[in-house]
Formats: sequence, structure tokens, C-alpha cells
Amino acid sequence: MFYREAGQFKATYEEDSRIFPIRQDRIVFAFILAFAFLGVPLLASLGIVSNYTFTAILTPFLIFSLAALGLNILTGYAGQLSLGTAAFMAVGAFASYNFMLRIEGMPILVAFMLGGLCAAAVGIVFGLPSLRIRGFYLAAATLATQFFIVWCLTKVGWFTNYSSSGVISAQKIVILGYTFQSSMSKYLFVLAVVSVMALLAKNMVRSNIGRSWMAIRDMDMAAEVIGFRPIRTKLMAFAVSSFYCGVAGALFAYAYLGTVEPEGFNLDLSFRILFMVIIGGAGSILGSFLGAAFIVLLPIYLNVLLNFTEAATGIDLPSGLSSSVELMVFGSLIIFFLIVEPHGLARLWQIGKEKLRLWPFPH
Amino acid sequence: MQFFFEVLIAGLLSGVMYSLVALGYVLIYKASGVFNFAQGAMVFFAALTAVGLHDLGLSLWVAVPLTMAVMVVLGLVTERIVLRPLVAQPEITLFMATIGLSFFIEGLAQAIWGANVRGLDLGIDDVPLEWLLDHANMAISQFDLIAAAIAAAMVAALAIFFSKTKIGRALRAVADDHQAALSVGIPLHHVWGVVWAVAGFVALVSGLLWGARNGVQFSLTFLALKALPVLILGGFTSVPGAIVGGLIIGASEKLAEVFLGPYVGGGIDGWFPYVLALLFLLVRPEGLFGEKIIRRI
Amino acid sequence: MTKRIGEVILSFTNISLSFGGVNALTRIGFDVKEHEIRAIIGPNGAGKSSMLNVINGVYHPQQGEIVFRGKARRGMNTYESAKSGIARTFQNIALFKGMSVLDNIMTGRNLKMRSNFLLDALYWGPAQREEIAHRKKAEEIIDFLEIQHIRKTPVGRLPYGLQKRVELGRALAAEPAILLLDEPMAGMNVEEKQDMCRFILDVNDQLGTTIVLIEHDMGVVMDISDRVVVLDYGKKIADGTPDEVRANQDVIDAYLGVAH
Amino acid sequence: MSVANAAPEVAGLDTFPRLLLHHGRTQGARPATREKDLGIWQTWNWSQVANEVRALACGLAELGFRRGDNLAVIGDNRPRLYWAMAAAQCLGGVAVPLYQDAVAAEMAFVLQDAEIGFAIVEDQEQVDKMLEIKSQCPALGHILYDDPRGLRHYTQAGLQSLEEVMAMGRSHDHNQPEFIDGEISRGEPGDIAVMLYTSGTTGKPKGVCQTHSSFITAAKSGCEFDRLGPADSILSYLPMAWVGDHLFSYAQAMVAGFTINCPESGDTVMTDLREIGPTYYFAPPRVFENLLTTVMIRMEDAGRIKRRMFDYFMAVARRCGAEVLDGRPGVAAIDRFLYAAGDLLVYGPLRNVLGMSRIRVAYTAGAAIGPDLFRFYRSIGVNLKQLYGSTETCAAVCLQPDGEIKFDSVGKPAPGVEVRIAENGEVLVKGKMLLKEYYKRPADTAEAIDAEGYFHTGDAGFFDEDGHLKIIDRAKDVGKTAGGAMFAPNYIENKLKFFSFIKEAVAFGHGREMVCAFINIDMGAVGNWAERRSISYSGYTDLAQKKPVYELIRECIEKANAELAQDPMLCPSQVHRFLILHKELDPDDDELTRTRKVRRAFVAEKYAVLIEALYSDNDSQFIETQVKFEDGRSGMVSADLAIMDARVFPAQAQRKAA
Repeated sequence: MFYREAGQFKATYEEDSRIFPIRQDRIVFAFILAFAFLGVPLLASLGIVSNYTFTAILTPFLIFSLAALGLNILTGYAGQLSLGTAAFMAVGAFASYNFMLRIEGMPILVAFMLGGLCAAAVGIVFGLPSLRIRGFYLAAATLATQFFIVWCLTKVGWFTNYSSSGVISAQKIVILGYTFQSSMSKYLFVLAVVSVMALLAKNMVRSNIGRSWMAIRDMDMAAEVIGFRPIRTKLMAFAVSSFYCGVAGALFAYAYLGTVEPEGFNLDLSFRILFMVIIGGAGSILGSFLGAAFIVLLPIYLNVLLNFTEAATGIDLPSGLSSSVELMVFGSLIIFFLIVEPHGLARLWQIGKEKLRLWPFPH
Repeated sequence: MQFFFEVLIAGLLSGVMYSLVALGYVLIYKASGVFNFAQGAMVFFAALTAVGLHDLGLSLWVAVPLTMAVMVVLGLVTERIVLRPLVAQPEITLFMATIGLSFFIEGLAQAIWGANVRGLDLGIDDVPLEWLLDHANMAISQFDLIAAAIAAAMVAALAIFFSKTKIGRALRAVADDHQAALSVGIPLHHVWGVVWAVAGFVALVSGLLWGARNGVQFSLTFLALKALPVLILGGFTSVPGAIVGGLIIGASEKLAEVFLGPYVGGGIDGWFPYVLALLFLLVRPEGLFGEKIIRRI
Repeated sequence: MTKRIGEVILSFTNISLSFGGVNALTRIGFDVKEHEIRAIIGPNGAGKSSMLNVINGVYHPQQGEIVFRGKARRGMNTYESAKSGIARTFQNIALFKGMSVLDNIMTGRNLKMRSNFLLDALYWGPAQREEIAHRKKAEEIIDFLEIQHIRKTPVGRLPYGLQKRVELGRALAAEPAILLLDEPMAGMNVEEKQDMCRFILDVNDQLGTTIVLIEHDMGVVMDISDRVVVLDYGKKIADGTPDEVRANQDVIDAYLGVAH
Repeated sequence: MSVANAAPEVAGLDTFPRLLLHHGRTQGARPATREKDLGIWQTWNWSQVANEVRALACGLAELGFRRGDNLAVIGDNRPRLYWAMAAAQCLGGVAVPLYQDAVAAEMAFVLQDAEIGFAIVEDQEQVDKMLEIKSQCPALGHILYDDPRGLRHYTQAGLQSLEEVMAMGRSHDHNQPEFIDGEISRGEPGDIAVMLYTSGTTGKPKGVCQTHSSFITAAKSGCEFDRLGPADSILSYLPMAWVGDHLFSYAQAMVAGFTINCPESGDTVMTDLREIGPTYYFAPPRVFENLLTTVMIRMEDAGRIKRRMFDYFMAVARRCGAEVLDGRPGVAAIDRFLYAAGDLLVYGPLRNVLGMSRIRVAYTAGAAIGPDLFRFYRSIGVNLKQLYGSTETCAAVCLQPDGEIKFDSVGKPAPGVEVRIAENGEVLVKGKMLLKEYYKRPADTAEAIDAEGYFHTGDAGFFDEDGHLKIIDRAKDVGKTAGGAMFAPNYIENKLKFFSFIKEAVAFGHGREMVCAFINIDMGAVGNWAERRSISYSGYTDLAQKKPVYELIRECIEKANAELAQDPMLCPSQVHRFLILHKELDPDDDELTRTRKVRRAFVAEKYAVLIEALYSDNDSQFIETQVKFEDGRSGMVSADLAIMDARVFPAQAQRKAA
């Protein structure tokens, strides 16, 4: 309906292979970016967006989006299920920590990069089984990663700089002398990183490397026959994916929690991120963000709901209830999406968009 | 030396229980090609329900059968609501669905019974068996022995159930080829129903045993994670595989923990089985007793 | 019109292949000349597909020798054979269901692509230029196969006949020296079969591609192929021009009672 | 439109090659031609086009194409084919576009008639046709093809790819650029630029010779009339051999310097139209009709709410859309608001999905367009207008000025065009855009253009009180009623046929005191209508004679009468009595031509009894007629046909707002 595409013809392949071929999309996206970068801080300065919003919603949302993006590359695009996302995040976080700790004057961004690279390396090592095994055999392998990594980080004191509790406290984020202290500045920092990495991911999935992943996912035998090397392709997916998760982990530690222990990156976190991918939409960059937003906001709304019902009915519900209800809702949502819309929110969005493009005709 | 045997036996004993849990998976996998990640959650749910009912004042003799009933219902419902709509979907999708299921069940259990740890007393105390202590000078918990005995009995029963009973045979047919099974008039959904019910039963028993040992708590759900390496080792479709695998994992895990652990700071039982299983996997992707996987174009 | 058939480009000498004792192929031997259309026919279970899989390295024969462009090769894997210029289609379509027609065809170009994933990630400079260069090639194939109208449709949504065409396109994108077609006309209606024939002939004629195709049904193949090998129960029972083969008694016997 | 978008006013631009070079110089960087090929819109700017044309011309010259030679151009709308026409004109030759879908035999006639020596064709298909008829056309020495696909093994002499010829030409042009400039400067506005063959419904096709000046004048007047300029763009998808396409896609594009866009193929026209979103559009009525039908069908399976909304706003549009578009006063504020809302929710999106959102001016011509159809497009904000013209007049006699749209007129004479009505009602035209002659047919030429230089269109029409021309009929069909009033059967029949219920109509009245008509009901439409009223019927004959059906038809006829009554000239032509035929008029029974035109003489004779009955006062008549069935067998159908009177209205001067 609002898509008025007549006259938006493509005279070059450059135009045709844009990320947003439709002008209206470009406008909307530009608006969203502008809002995220300028609008939100403005509102914050007007006191409309509270600190809480930054620390409890926006920043985690962005970080989880990045992690989900990482997992999506591996699971959604390359079709390799992984339950070890949190482990890769952990590697990223602790590696960055140690680089910062042990190398004098290490720039934070470089540390994050290196952290990501370490995660990538680990990813490759634990991706190796994927060459022999598939399906949930592989899932099992990644589970091993999950347990092993966390165990290592807990047991080997060196990683945590021998802190008795195993808890590390991340160094300050300082770039060119500016310290990202306030929750808002951290948000902007994360936003910048995530935007850039999302763009890079989008570019990858729309070029040869991305096609190789999807080929392996859809029909590995055929992919091999037309000349994609399974080994290379899969390991590349593991590496890139883990890199993204690693950076996400670093941000998780530095820009969100501040202090983390290895146990903070437990299996539950892995599952959470897997859920983001499933609900948001496997094989979709946008989906990673939608999924993250959904999973981040859901518990908040659930709590609001429960408190409301308590207030309304006067019965005070047992303390643990909200968390267990949360579990139940997550669980049933996963099942629901797997049954009803395996491609998740992203697909729903896409369908809606198609409807608008064809308006007033039916889809 | 005999300390080694102590550990070994203890390991084997817990191994038997792994086998038991693993069997729960094999059952469902054979019948419907699902790796039921929710098995662990079911164990937790079963145990919690039984104990919960018990704490409400019901005698175990009432609580357990009651729970049994609940588990059967739960199994049937799962089959109906979760798996039937997903039939013929890729294994991985089903797998993820069961992850969702496990979350749901865990949530449900806690929503009903609360999140705090409950003790369970089956009237068997966890003390070394004098006889062995006197004669072989080995400290083997009599609880472990009895638990293992029960588990072994269950395993045997299931093995027989598989090979001898009509439904068991039907089940094998289904496992081999859904279409064929249908064509010879085996009602798939009944079979699946039964299987899920049995799985529920297995879950209950193992839940009670483990619960009695370590207290009924959330950590029970990790049994699922223990069973995974067992299955990789034994093959997802093989009953003997599950049994042998369970024993191997149980034993090796204990041994590793006791003899390897100290050098690396302990707590390796979390991942050791996996690494073991994976190393094995690289050698023999189809597991100990699993059928060879042939990929066609 | 005149056809220039060249030298022998690919030859087999007593190839034997067996799965756990079951013999799929027994001492098969024949050759393929450059620029020709070579058909392998035979009743179901004659070992046609196995033969094709041997050619592009999916299966490795226990015995026998394969000589491709003068080089003997036994244990060549699928990747290497793709690299050496052998492309193929599959009997039951093996397209990448999640991707658009264009992307599927683009995947066929991957061996010709040089840029690495870092440049891809930046999608800038050489990476973009290369992407676009290959896009042009892909578009030419799309044009050649007359599938412009479905360019951006996910292949999953296409009717069977079109999917087969797209798969052909994906194979062509690799600009192969030898094109293996596994029952290209299986399950098509008459019209679709005619189209497919036209395309196969055009490919062979315009691009000079050598084509090895296997068919279960004799009909169409006889009209378009230069030479035909007939397999039955993993043995070669005839080899020659369509007419020779048609006349061959063994072939007639083999096909007796086989529906087509 | 802004001044930037005004047709160039430079002296000496009196031939197409000069116009082309001028654009190449003055707006070389602007897009001239686009073609959807290999997935994108390949674009050539004016200087590129100019060079391509030079190359092509030089190539042709090298092959021996000389001043005055005729160049056949055959194929779908392809840039190179358009350029070929220009190239021929550069060399003082004549472009002869042919209908690409004609069979070889039909082409043979034209090739012989025009002594074609050079043919530039699109692809293998056309090449095959040429080769097939080469023996019959000895002159045909060179066949140049655009698309080499499938032609690799063709070895025939004289067969060459356009590519080679242009390469040849490029080097030639490079070596002696003055050659082509010289050729162009030798061109005269009076030279014949193009020869369009009139699809001969009567007799063999005739080559209509049009000079540069005639087409340029025609184009100029059109461009000025609608303020067309370089910023405009058009989709060229109609046969190049048709005068309409030549005027819009070639002549006007050259004059105004706007962009032409060639679709990827015949079956992608709709998508291509949507992608390009032209500002200027031309289509014969049937195209608009098909579009409307598809819209309605697609809306059928829309959700209930959406359909409700659609219908509601369509009603609003019918009420005030056209007025809003013409910016006429007297539209209620509420209606304006509703229309704005509708534009946001329905019209805008609809225009968009049809690819018409950027259209400033759209024309239709070639046949009578139904008022409802016409009104639909105008009411959703598409500035659709009618024009009147023919091959002989460069399709530029009358146009409807913006804001003065009447559904049943073809508008006012174009600037510089003189239109007169002969006493027999025939429309006579004079102006620079007239044909020079019929190729090698002096007799026909003399017959068509009279001593005072008026061209006899063969159409009958008249000017209404505000000077709009109304075309009513072929002149030869127009008769007089006994009362002496003009009687134009086709006009009446068309009016009737615009009702969906009426498939065919035959009006009688020549030499009679009143007008009566035969009606064929439209089986589909009336059938549905009957089912909705649960009227059961066995077949056509049965349904045709149902009382309610007669009533239905009578209402239609009376509506038509009411409209006729508004016009003093036509008021006497109101239908007094009618009957519904017991069988459908059928080409197999020689009642219609193959192009479904009524053979009135034959019908009149065959159904004489019925006519008599109409003019008697009995209200039914028995008839028995022979019919041929599909399988060729023939049988008899007989029926008692009811005859019914229709209300007629007194003449009235004032018109109700259209």
C-alpha cells in the first residue's frame, strides 16, 4: 500500500543488487538508524528514555542480536545446529579480558577483534567434527564445547587472572581517551559495533561465501558436486559465526554486565540465543534482531503481566512463578513457531511486506 | 588396586542408571526418529511430582502410581500436540522442538511444585554394604547396588518388551520403516503413544532413584545431557548399545574423575563423557551398534 | 548443419563397481568424444546412475581405469572433477530450495570466483566487480534457458519442469567441458520434453559442450544423441549409433516388457 | 511541466536524422533508449544512439543501400530496429516496418510491392520467414539480424548479423565521418521517411508514404499539445508497423527527445510497465479493457473487508473522480476528502500496481472505447484521453484537450489541422501531416485526396456545439431515415454493445420512419444475471426469449436512447422497437466477418421476415433458420420471437454532466 514501486527500475546490476532495492525500504531503514543513533539519545536527554531502558533493554537487545546473528550464520545459513553459542561468547569475553589485562596499552577495539579471533579459532577446532557428523550428533559435539570451555575457564585460574571467585571485572571501555561510562554512551558504542558487523554479515550472506553456506545447508551433496568444498565452507561458517559470538561475548562482559564469571555463559544462555534464532527466523539477518528483541522483552512483559494480575486479583503468586512461567512460555513459543512458522518472525514480516506491495490486490 | 575396583564398580552401578535413562531415548528415537531432549525434564517432572504428592501426605504406594498416570498422560499429550504436527520434519527440527518441550516441562514442574530442592527417602540408606566391606574390603554403597538392581531389572524388562511383545515388534517395524509399518496396518499413533508412555515410566523410575540419591532438584534435568554421550557411543537405535554405552560412560567417567580429575582440578565428569564419545564418533560415526549410515544422492 | 565431433575426451576401460558384494557395474568400457551427445540408456537398475556417479567421482570403482583428457584418474573426488570441468544434474532434482533461481545459478559460478570472504564482507571494489561480472554470466544463462520471468523466485515454488531447467542452468554456469545429465526428461510432459531437448541441443551446438546423458526411456534420446551405450544389469550390452542400437537384438530383449 | 521539459525549438530540425544529431549534441547524456535485457534496463543515451545510428547507416551504405531504397524492419520493439529506421533515413532511404506476427506469405506481398532489397530483422524466427520467401522476392539481397541465437549454422548468402554490419560501419564512419554528415545534409523534409502498410481489411494492403515533415509536424503538434519533453518516457510495446507506435515511439520521441523503453518480451509487458512507470502511455481500448478485467478478477478473491473498501471507494471515484482530475469546480468538500482518502488507500496503490502512477498523459484510439471503461481510468486519476487519426494522417487529426474530456467525442482538431464535414457527413482532413501518396497507386491517391487537398477519411462524424468531433460510423454505412435525419447504425450498435449484457446489435432505419434493432444477448453476462435471479433456462434460444431478459435489455436500450436524445443530431436515431435473436450471429453462418463485423446486407436479407415484423405492429414473429454447428453439420432452429417497444425521449438541449 505504501510501496509505490512503479518507476523504480534498475539500470545497472549495482542498483539491482543493493541491500534494499526498494526506495521505500531505504527511507524507512535510514529513519530507523537515525532514530537509534540520534533520536534515542535525544529522548534520553529529555528524560523520556530512562537509564533502565538502556541497561535492561536496549544494550542487551543489541548484544543478543549480535550473538543471534552469529548463531544464525552457522545454523540458519549453513544449517549446522550449535548448542555452544555461550561458550564462544565466553571465549570472546575472557580472551579480550586477558588481552587488555596482559598487553600494555592494548586498544579495546583491537582486544575485541582478537577476542573474536580466539573464538573463531576455538570454533574451527570444535567445528571439525561437523565434517564427519551431522544433525544432533553435531549438536552433541557443540554441547561438549559448551561444557568443556566453561569448565576450562573455571578450572584454569590463568584465564580469570586467579580471581578467587572466578569472577572477572571488565576494564573500562576507552577509545581515543574517551571513556564510555554512562549507560547511554555504552549503548551507542554497542550500537555502532553491531551496525557495522550486521552490515558485514549481510554482505557475506549475499555474496559467494553466503551462497556456499546455503548450498551446504540445502543440499550438501549437490553443493560438493558443483565445487563447494564442504570442509572449507563449514569451517568458515564456524569461524565467522564464532567470531560474531566472540565479539558479542566481549560486549556482553564489557558493555552490559561489567563483571562476569564463566558460569554466566552457561548452557541456558546458549539455548536462549538458539531460541532467538528460531523465533526470529533462521536464515535471516533481520530475524536475528527481531528474535533478540522478542526474547529480551518477553520476560519484562511477563513480569508486568504477573504483577498486574497479582494487583488485580489480590492473590500474591509464589515468588518463583514468573521465572517458571517464563520457561513455559519460551518452551511453548518454540514449539509453536517450529510447527506454525518455521521461518519465524522474519517470514511473517516478509509476508506482510508482500501484502503491502501488492495492495490492493490480495497476496 | 581394589580401590580401583571400588571406583570401577561404583561407576558401573551409576552406569546402569545411565543405561536406564538412555533407554528412554532409544525407545522414542526408534519409534519416531526423535531425539527427545525433554527426557531429562521428564525425569525431573516425574520425580518432583512423586515427591510432591508424597509431601502432600500420600504414601509412596499411592503417589508413585498416580505419578505414573500423570506421566502417561503427559507422554500422550506430547505425542499428540508436539510430534504429530511435526511428523516428517527434519530430525533437527524435532530435536529443537523437544528442547522447547523440555523448557515447558521444567517450567510446568516448578510452577506446580515450586523451585526448591526436596528430599526423597525410599527407605534405603546410602551406606557401604557390610558384607563386601568385611569380605572384599570394598566400600560399595548398598543404595547404589539396589538402585542398580532395580535399573537392571527395568533394562531387562524393556529389552524383553522390545524383542518379545507384540507392541515391541510393531515398534521395531515402525523404527525400520514408517510406510511399511503403516501398510501392514500398524497404527503409528498408537505405537507412538505407547512409546511415550513407556518413556514416561522410565523417566519416573530413574527420577525416583536419582532423586533419592541426590535429592529431587533441577539438576536432574542434566541427566539428559549425561545420556547424550551414552547414545552417541551406543548408537541411537540400539538397545544393547544403550546398555553397554551406559556402563562404559559410567565407569570411564568415574575413573576419569578419580584418577584424572585431581591433576586438572576435578569436575571433568561434565564434559569427559562427551569428549570420549566424540573421539569415538570420529572413528565410528554410527556408534557401537548403530546401523551404518549410507548417503545416497 | 554440420557438427564437428572431436577427439576422445573421456574413456573407461573395464570399470567395476560393487556395493557390499552387489555388483552395480561389471567391466564397463566405452568412450566419449568431444562435442558429442553421448547417451547411456538401459532399464531401471541397469546401473546408469552408478556410471554417472563414477564419472564425477561420487563413487570410486573397485577396478578399471578412467582417462579424462589423457590423464588417468581413479580416486578423483567430486570437488576435483568439478574443478576439472565436469558438471552434472541429478535425477531427482537437487537444487538449493532456499535460494532464488538467480542465486542457484550463481552458485554454479563459484569455482570461477576469486574473491575471499573478507572482500565479500566489505562487498566493495574487486568483490563487487567480480560479483557483477558473474551476475552477467548468470543472466546470459537465464536468457539462454528463457527463464527471465522467474529470475527472483525461490526455486522451491517452481513447477517440476522449470526446476529441471534451472538445474541445467546451474550446471551450465560452471561452463563445463563435459555435462552429465541424469534423466533430464524424467517425469516431464511432452511439451516440456521437447523444450528440454531443444535446450540440450542448443547447449551442445552453441556452447560446444560435450554431453553425457542417461535416460530410462529410449524414445527421445535416440533422436538427439550421437552415440548410445546400453547397459543392463550393470553390463554393457550395446554401443553405437542410435540406429545400430535400435537394431541390436539384446537391446530389444532387454527392453521387452519395459514400459516407455 | 517545467520549461526544462519542453520540446526543442530549433530551426532546421526538419528531418529525423537532424533531430537525432541535435539531441546527440544538446542532451547527449540523457537516456534515449532503454531495453530490459539480461535482467536490467540497458540504457543508451542520445549521443550513443546517434553514434549507433551513424554506424548502422554507414554499414548499410557499405552494403550498397542507396538514397530512395526501402528498408524492411521486422521484429518486436527492439532498440536496434528503431535505430535501423533512423539509419535508413540518414541515407535518404525509407523505413518500411512490417507486422512481425504476419506469416511469410503476407510479408512476401509487401516485400515485392516495396521492392525491398534490405531487411533488418529481429531473430531466427524472422530470418526463417525471409529465407522462405526469398525466392519470390528476387530483390531481397541482404538480411541482417539482431539476435544471432540459433543462426550460427546459417550459411545463406546475404545473411549477416547487425553486429558485423555496424562494426563495418564504425570503421567506415571513423575513416570518413563527413560521408554520413553529407548524406544527412542532403536529406529534404519533403523526402519520404517511412512507409506504413495499412492492414488491408479491404483488398491488398497499401503502402502509405509519409514524409519527414508530415510526421514531424504531427509529432510536434502532439508534443506541444501535451507539453511533452525530454523528461518524459514511454513504453514501446505496440507493433512497430502500426502508425500509433511510429508516432509515439519514434516521431514524438525524436521531436521531444524523450526516452523510449522496450520491454523484455511480449509476456513481460505488464511487469516491465510497472518497473518503468512511464509518464506517457498509449494503448488500444482492448488493452485497457483486459487490464480492468484482471483488476476486477484479482479483487474477487480479496478479503471481504478489503473488497468492501475497494467497492466503496470505487463508488466515490465514479461519483467525483473524473471531476477532481479535471479540476472542475462544484465537487463537494466531503467528496474531495473521501477522494483523497481513496487515493491513499485504493487509487494510488492501484495506479502503482498497474504501473500508471507516473502517467501524465495516456491516449487510446483505434476503436470506440466504452464510457464505463474510459470513466474508470479517469476516475482513479489516470489522465486517459482519446485521439482520432489514421495511417494516412499520422494518427493526428483530433485530440482531447486536458480538462475538456467527453466520453463520446474524440476531441478538437490538433493545431494546424483543418477538419471539414462533407454534406454526406464524411470527415475531411487537411494539413501538413497528410500522406504524400499511396506507394505506386496514383489512382488510390487521387481518390483519397480531392482537388482542394482534403483527405477523405471514410468516417462519418460531426462537430458538437463546443467544437468536439464525434465519429459515428463508416461513411458508407451512414444512411437517412424516412424523416431525413442522419442514421448511423454502427454508432447506435456500439452504444448498445457497451452494455455488458448485449453482445451484438444490428440497427435498421435507412429509409424507414423509425430505428429498430436486433439484439444478441451476451450469454455469460445474462446467464449469470439469470442464475442470480434463479431463472432457469435450457440454452441460448430459451434464455433469449425469457420475459425478464427482454425487460433487462429494454432498460439498456432505454438508457442508450436517453443518451442519444441529448444530441439533436442523433435524437431521431433512438431505438423504438427491438427483438432478441434466437441464435447468436456467427461467422460460420456468414452473418459476421471473421473480425466480427456485422454483414448487415446479408443479415437484413436473411432475416427479412423479422425486419418486417419489427416495422409491423405485431408483437411476436415465428422464424426458422439454418445453423452450422461446430462439427460442420447443419440443422434448423426455430422460435417465436417476441418484439418489444422501448421508450424514446424527446430531444433535449442541455446535457447532464458526464
